[in-house]
Amino acid sequence: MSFPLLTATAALPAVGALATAAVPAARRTTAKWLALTVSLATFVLAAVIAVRFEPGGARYQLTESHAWIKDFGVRYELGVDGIAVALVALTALLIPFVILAGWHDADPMETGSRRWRPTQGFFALILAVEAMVILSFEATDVFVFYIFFEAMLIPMYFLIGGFGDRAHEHGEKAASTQRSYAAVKFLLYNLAGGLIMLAAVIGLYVQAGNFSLPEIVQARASGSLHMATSTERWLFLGFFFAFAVKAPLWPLHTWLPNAMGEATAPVAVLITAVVDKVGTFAMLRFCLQLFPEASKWATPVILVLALISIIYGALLAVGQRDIKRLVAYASISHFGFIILGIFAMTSQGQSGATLYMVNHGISTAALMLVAGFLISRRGSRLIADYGGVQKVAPVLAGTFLIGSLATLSLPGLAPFVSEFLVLVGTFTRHPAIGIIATLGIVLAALYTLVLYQRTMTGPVKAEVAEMPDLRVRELLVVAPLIALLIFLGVYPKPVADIVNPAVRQTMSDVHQTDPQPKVEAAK
Amino acid sequence: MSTAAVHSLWTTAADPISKFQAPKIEYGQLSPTLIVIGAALVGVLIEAFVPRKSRYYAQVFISVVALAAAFAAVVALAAGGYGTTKAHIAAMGALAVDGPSLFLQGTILLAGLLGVFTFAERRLDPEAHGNRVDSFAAQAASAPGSESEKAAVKAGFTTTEAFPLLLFAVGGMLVFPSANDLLTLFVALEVFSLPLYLLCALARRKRLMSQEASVKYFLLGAFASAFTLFGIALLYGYAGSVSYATIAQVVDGTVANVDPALANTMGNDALLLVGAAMIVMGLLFKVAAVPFHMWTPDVYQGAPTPVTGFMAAATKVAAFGALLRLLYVVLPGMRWDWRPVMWAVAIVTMLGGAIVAITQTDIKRLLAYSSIAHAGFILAGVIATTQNGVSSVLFYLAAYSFVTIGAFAVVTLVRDAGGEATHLSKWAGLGRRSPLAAAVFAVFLLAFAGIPLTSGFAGKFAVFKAAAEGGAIPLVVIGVISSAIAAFFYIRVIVLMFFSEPRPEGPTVAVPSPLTLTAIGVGVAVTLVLGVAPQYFLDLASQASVFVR
Amino acid sequence: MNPVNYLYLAALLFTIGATGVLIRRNAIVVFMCIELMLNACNLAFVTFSRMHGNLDGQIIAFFTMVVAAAEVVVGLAIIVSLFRTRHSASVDDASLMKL
Amino acid sequence: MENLIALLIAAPLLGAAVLLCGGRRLDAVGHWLGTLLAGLSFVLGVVLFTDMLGKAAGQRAVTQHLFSWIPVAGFQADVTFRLDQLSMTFVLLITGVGSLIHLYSVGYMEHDERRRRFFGYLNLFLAAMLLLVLADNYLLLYVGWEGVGLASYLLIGFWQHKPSAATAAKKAFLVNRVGDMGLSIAIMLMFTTFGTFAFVPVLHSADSAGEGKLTAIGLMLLLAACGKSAQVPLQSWLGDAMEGPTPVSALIHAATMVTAGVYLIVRSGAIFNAAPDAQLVVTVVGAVTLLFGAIVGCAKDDIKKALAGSTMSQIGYMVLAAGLGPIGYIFAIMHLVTHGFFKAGLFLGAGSVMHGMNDEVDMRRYGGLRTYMPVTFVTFGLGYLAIIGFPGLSGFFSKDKIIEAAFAKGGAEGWILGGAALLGAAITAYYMTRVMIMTFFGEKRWQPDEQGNEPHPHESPGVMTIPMIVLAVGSVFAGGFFSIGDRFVHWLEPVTGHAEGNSPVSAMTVTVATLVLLVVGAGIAYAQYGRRPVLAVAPRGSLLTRAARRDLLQDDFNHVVLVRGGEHLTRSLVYVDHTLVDGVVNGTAASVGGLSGRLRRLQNGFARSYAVSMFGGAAVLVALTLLMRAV
Repeated sequence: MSFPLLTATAALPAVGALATAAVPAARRTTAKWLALTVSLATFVLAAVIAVRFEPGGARYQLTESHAWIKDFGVRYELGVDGIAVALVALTALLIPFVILAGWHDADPMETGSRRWRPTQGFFALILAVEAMVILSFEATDVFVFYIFFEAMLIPMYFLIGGFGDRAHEHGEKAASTQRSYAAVKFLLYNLAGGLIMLAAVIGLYVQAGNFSLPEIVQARASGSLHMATSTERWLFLGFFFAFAVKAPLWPLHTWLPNAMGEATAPVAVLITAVVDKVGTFAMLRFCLQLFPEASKWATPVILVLALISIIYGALLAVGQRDIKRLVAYASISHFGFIILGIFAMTSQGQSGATLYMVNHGISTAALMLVAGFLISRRGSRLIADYGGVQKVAPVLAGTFLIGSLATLSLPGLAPFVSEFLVLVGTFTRHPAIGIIATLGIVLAALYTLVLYQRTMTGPVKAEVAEMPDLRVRELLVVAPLIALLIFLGVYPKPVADIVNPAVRQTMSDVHQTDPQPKVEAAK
Repeated sequence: MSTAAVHSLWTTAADPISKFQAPKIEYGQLSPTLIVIGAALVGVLIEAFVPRKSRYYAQVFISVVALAAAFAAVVALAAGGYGTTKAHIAAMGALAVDGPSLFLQGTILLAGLLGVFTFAERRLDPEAHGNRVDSFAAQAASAPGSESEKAAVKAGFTTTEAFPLLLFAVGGMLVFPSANDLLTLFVALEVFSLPLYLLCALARRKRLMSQEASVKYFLLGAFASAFTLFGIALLYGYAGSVSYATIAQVVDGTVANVDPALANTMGNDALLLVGAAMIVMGLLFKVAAVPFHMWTPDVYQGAPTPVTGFMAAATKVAAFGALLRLLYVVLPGMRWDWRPVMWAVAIVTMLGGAIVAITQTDIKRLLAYSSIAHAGFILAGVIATTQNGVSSVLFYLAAYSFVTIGAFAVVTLVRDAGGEATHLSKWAGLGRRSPLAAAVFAVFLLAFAGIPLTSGFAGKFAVFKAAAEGGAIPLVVIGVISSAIAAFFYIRVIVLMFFSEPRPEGPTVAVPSPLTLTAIGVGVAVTLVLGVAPQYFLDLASQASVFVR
Repeated sequence: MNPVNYLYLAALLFTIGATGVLIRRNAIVVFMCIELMLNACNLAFVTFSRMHGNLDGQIIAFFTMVVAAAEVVVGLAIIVSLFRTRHSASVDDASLMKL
Repeated sequence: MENLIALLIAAPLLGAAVLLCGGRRLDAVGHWLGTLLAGLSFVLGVVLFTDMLGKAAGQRAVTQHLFSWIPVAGFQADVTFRLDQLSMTFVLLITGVGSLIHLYSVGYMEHDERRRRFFGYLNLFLAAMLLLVLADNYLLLYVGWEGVGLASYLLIGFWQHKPSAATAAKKAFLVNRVGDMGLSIAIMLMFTTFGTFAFVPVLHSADSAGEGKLTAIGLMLLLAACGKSAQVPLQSWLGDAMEGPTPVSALIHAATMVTAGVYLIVRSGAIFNAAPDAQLVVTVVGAVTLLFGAIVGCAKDDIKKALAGSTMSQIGYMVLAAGLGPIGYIFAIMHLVTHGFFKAGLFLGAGSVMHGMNDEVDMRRYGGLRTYMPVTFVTFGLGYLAIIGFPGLSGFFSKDKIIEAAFAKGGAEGWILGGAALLGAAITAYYMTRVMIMTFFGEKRWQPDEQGNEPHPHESPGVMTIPMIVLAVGSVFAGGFFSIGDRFVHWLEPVTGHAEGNSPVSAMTVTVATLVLLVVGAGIAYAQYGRRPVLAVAPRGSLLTRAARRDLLQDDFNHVVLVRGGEHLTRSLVYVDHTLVDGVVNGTAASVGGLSGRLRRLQNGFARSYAVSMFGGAAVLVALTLLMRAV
């Protein structure tokens, strides 16, 4: 029984959350530093996982398994494959930046009772989310995954509904109503998805008698567990629905713009860069592995939906007047790419999709956090309220530009690698879809550059004339992310090497092989 | 005619009276019930002889001791194997001592104990004329606002009868799920109903509503029990006996000696079906299943909140226990007749409760409708007709009762000038005013909503799983849909508490005595423990899931 | 005479009682209707007891009477206190709580 | 030796990094640092060039493998550089002209407080452009391809406070993105066809793939080329791109970046050779563009826009040549190089003029400048003679060859293309003469501007004139140097291959015809602008003129169809998302709520109605139970 590394990685932030929440009301700064330290320590653990993980080795490594709820056939089973490692690392990496970026977002505005501790709550909730997300990445037991997949909604819900932008163009009253609407919408969408999934989870239990992913996959492969085609399809739909809400996939996406628009930028990053990844990750891990046949059956529809998400999200991003909502729709478009890559059923597509999850996390974090700094300065989310910022705050504008360029996946920056892999992977199997999806890169250029032009260039607006440039703390948030974007754009090999074996496994689970080139090229 | 003949016109020779043999009663195995009833009687005596000042303490003491002792007895019996191996039918076939009855009795006793704590709370209401007062009327007999009431308040009267009444109710509830013949069932039903009717009428504030609740509950309850009784009559007519075992045999057609009369009635299925339906209806009334639920919101709202909490928890447990035994022991033979009906009831109950709850504006009514919806979920487990079904229902009941008592206990804390502030609008911003109370209540709401890591989720999962294994997949789907609907209004309350601005004249959260704190604390603890590590209790439930017959 | 007729009578009485509950306003009358239903049950018990030739039904009838008596005690207490508050025994007046 | 290749790129990349991240403390020396690194890269280029000359023609191509870039199952993209004669030609052109323009910018941007950043961008551009021409696979080329796009975006929009500049920059990037789409699709097609997208394997096994596939690939590559090289239909951005500082126009939008399309086509020659249909389309695009650009050039009064039109047209020539296949490739590149010299020279001249005229760009406000800025006049004049193809100057050689090759394509196509090329030559002579006369001859027409300060035309400082002189030299002699003994042909033949076309008309006839048309064009221009005074305000002009002033309405078309249409589309989609997609969900919620409200009314507070429901319920229960038994 070696040291339970995976559990520790999740337990640390969980404990940290409790500790942070327990910090007395007056000691706000202590809570912040505590949370930051914990998140950094968690990152160290995640790094250890990444190091200890052997790409060539067993499919699930660092596994832990303990009896939990015998009657439900549930075991506390953890284990990571390459994909999980990448995403755990991403999560642990982003949280410190989220905390640092949200340093002042939760300083109490109104005086509640002396026991009212918004700041402590804010950071505790962030850590709680981290713990649950990490566990859902690590769980190899469907039930364990489901529990944390659902439970993470609650802290997220409080983060969205409880903490908004400092100043709001419609005033605080309207802001709080919009916030709680967004929060409720987020929760109900995802809860509905989760409950539908619950039915499927129960159905799976009735079929398989236990929840252990490896066992079920093995049993299905060996034929000892047979499912009727219709059953498998229903179960698949039950699972996929929940993940499609989370991801989000058109037409289940409408909660995302509200949530990201109303939440503070760090929380928005938490939603789109971390929490939503669980959805796409789960498609890759659970939908494909548990229900290979049904996945193939559903592929055409899903590909079309993903395609719609790509184009639709991009077009709506063009039409937005609110910076954060714009980023939200951009994310919808990107999630379309990820899902496209997953269900293209080619190793390029799936490796690309996994890389895409990581890169999209980083790039969106960069763009959204800078946007948050911008908004916190001017107190408005409306694009029209800005102009000429580049002249007064060149560094801010520069980082914002790099974030935008990453969003339009400029070659040399990380997202390009993943996006191109996804496109190639799709193209090799479905040329038409691949070509239409390529339109997305033009639209991406359109909405990002329009955003940059309207906010940063042109004559300086009076309201932004006094705007200060990035502070040290903010630079500390943005600079590493940008460095990472460039590094992973130039040298993605480390991540790719971790991911590839897992993808190969998944491909074999769904009995798929890459289409081979027509001509054997002269080497 | 001869004199003898004439004599014989108005007299006849009686048979010599045969020897009357005394019934054999296993006092040890009935000890929980006996203890509670005995304590109740003592309580009555206390009302008669103990001076007014010290009654309260005496009553609380007696009740707590009795309930604790009874619980200890239950544990002892269970440990003694009466739940599993030595399970048998006691008291000449009147009462079953087996797993389900012991499990449910234990649950009821704990619920009763927490109920006593909330009953005994005297820190919430401001002192009247220097006397600490609980949530019961000073003098139930005196009309609201009348001189006599004022006098009673001034004199510092309190209705300490509440405690014996609670004990009587608990006593009835203990018998109810273990009743093994229809007569005992009926008597137990009345024994625990009548005290509840009274308790509902005892509120200190808003007495009009309290009395109205009481009268509604009483009339409808009596109406329902009349139906039950008629059902019993028909079933008796069908089987010629009220003992579960015999009826079951007759239903299965495995009865040993069939005399012509029995053969005649056995042929008549209408008796069986109509009778069974009417009895079941009486029980569905108690568990507040649609369409027999309409008393629930009014009574829950009007009754004193501690009573509501106790009632909501314990009554459901007892009634579902009785329902399980009836369906699993008496009527398994006609499973194919009642399952579809129960399907229909479960569906309308789940959906009806969830949907109507959406537009509620009073927290107590909201919880009432939520309890209706939960009755629907539990019914889904009842329908499974498997051992898993039984154990899941037992588990769900245990989990649910603690959440309920805890939730209502929190409701008693939120007060303004007019007593408890139950209107939802007054709860706005509670999370800002007193985060702790709001957080605790949020935990209970999340448990009601069945969010993972709370007991509510474990219970819901167990029940749905059992139903699915029983082949009731559609029921499960409808169940998850209605729990999605239900989630909406639980979330609404949370939004209200945390995300909306507090009102200036909003209510405050009173600081309760350790009694209520215990009730709430136990509630939270059980909610989380059963949510995170339910295995032990699931084992308990599954061990206790075999009926003796 | 065929005992089944007594059953019909019992059913009839029960129905009359139930109808009374549904249509009468005065709480006392409603309550009496319920008592009527209980007694209908008693009649049924006794009849069945006669048909099956065992005494259970007649015993149960006694139990029912006791229970009914207890119900009267509780019921009247409640109804009277309601009457003293509202100076009316109409069930429909007691409708503060609704929706 | 080949390990130096990476340094070619590294030098300017380092410069860009240092200058952009360095902050204000570098303002003092930034421009010199940038120039230095550009020069260093040029020196390296020369070193490698000499080394290459040392080798036999066959062994000249060298590669340098840096590291594996994207390793995914079946998909191998490496960072590998390939330096052969073709890329070497570009390296020298890019670094050479680039260094000169760096030098020029030192003077030109002297008064701009953001000069450091300007040089950072210039270095970034050099790095990206070198990556483009040095990559040994299409994906890496794609990186450079978009990299230069980014640099051009940054530089066009360098004066961001001007909305026009910001818009132009965005437009340039977007139109290029459309082209890039073509390139990425081409790469995907290659991957599915050959399983790789590295030059050597793809090009060597090209003809073993089906012609259909190759045509598709070719057309996609052409689309990319159109975007980058401002060919019809994606030409609209080049005119607006003149918003950028003049050195940028000279380097990026005249000498180097816009010619990347030609490079791409020539580099992919093997594919086009096997796909004649694609080739035909290429030639047509080239021909159309050379006329289109020329016509636009005639109508513009803005000197830079006139030159931009001319650039478009000249690149049209190159594309036309490249479309002709082996007979044209080398001349395309040759014209590219010579054009690099004289067009850069012309732009720098124009910049020098603007520099002296308070950034006035309207030629109608010039006139008689030859006396005020002699050096500029001479260098510009030489560039002028070169571009119109005055015998002996470089333009003469390169353009002539292209026209011959066009005829050599043979058949009707040959005649049409050749005719177009000839006509183009005439128009070129016309509009360039027009520019020349309006700027340097006639009487001065400038007036004080709004602020009322009279421009005082003066010669530019040395840092600006020296590059102009060097380029002028190049534009005079390069052509001859290349052509004597077909040096250039032999130089490139190993890479591109070469074929002598048999033209229906003799080379002599072509040359004569060209010269005649040249004189005609120049004569007309002289008649119009030299004989009678030039109006200070543009006359309304003929319909064609007015259309040409508006880029032949092509922009308006874009605006109406794409921009307006797009706006309507997005606006309606936003509406749909809000009302339909969201509406369905909210509608469901609302309907459940309504149902709840209605059901709630059943709870009317009357105990008797409750009893009714119970009674009914009981009845239903009984009925159902009986029913169940019945069925």
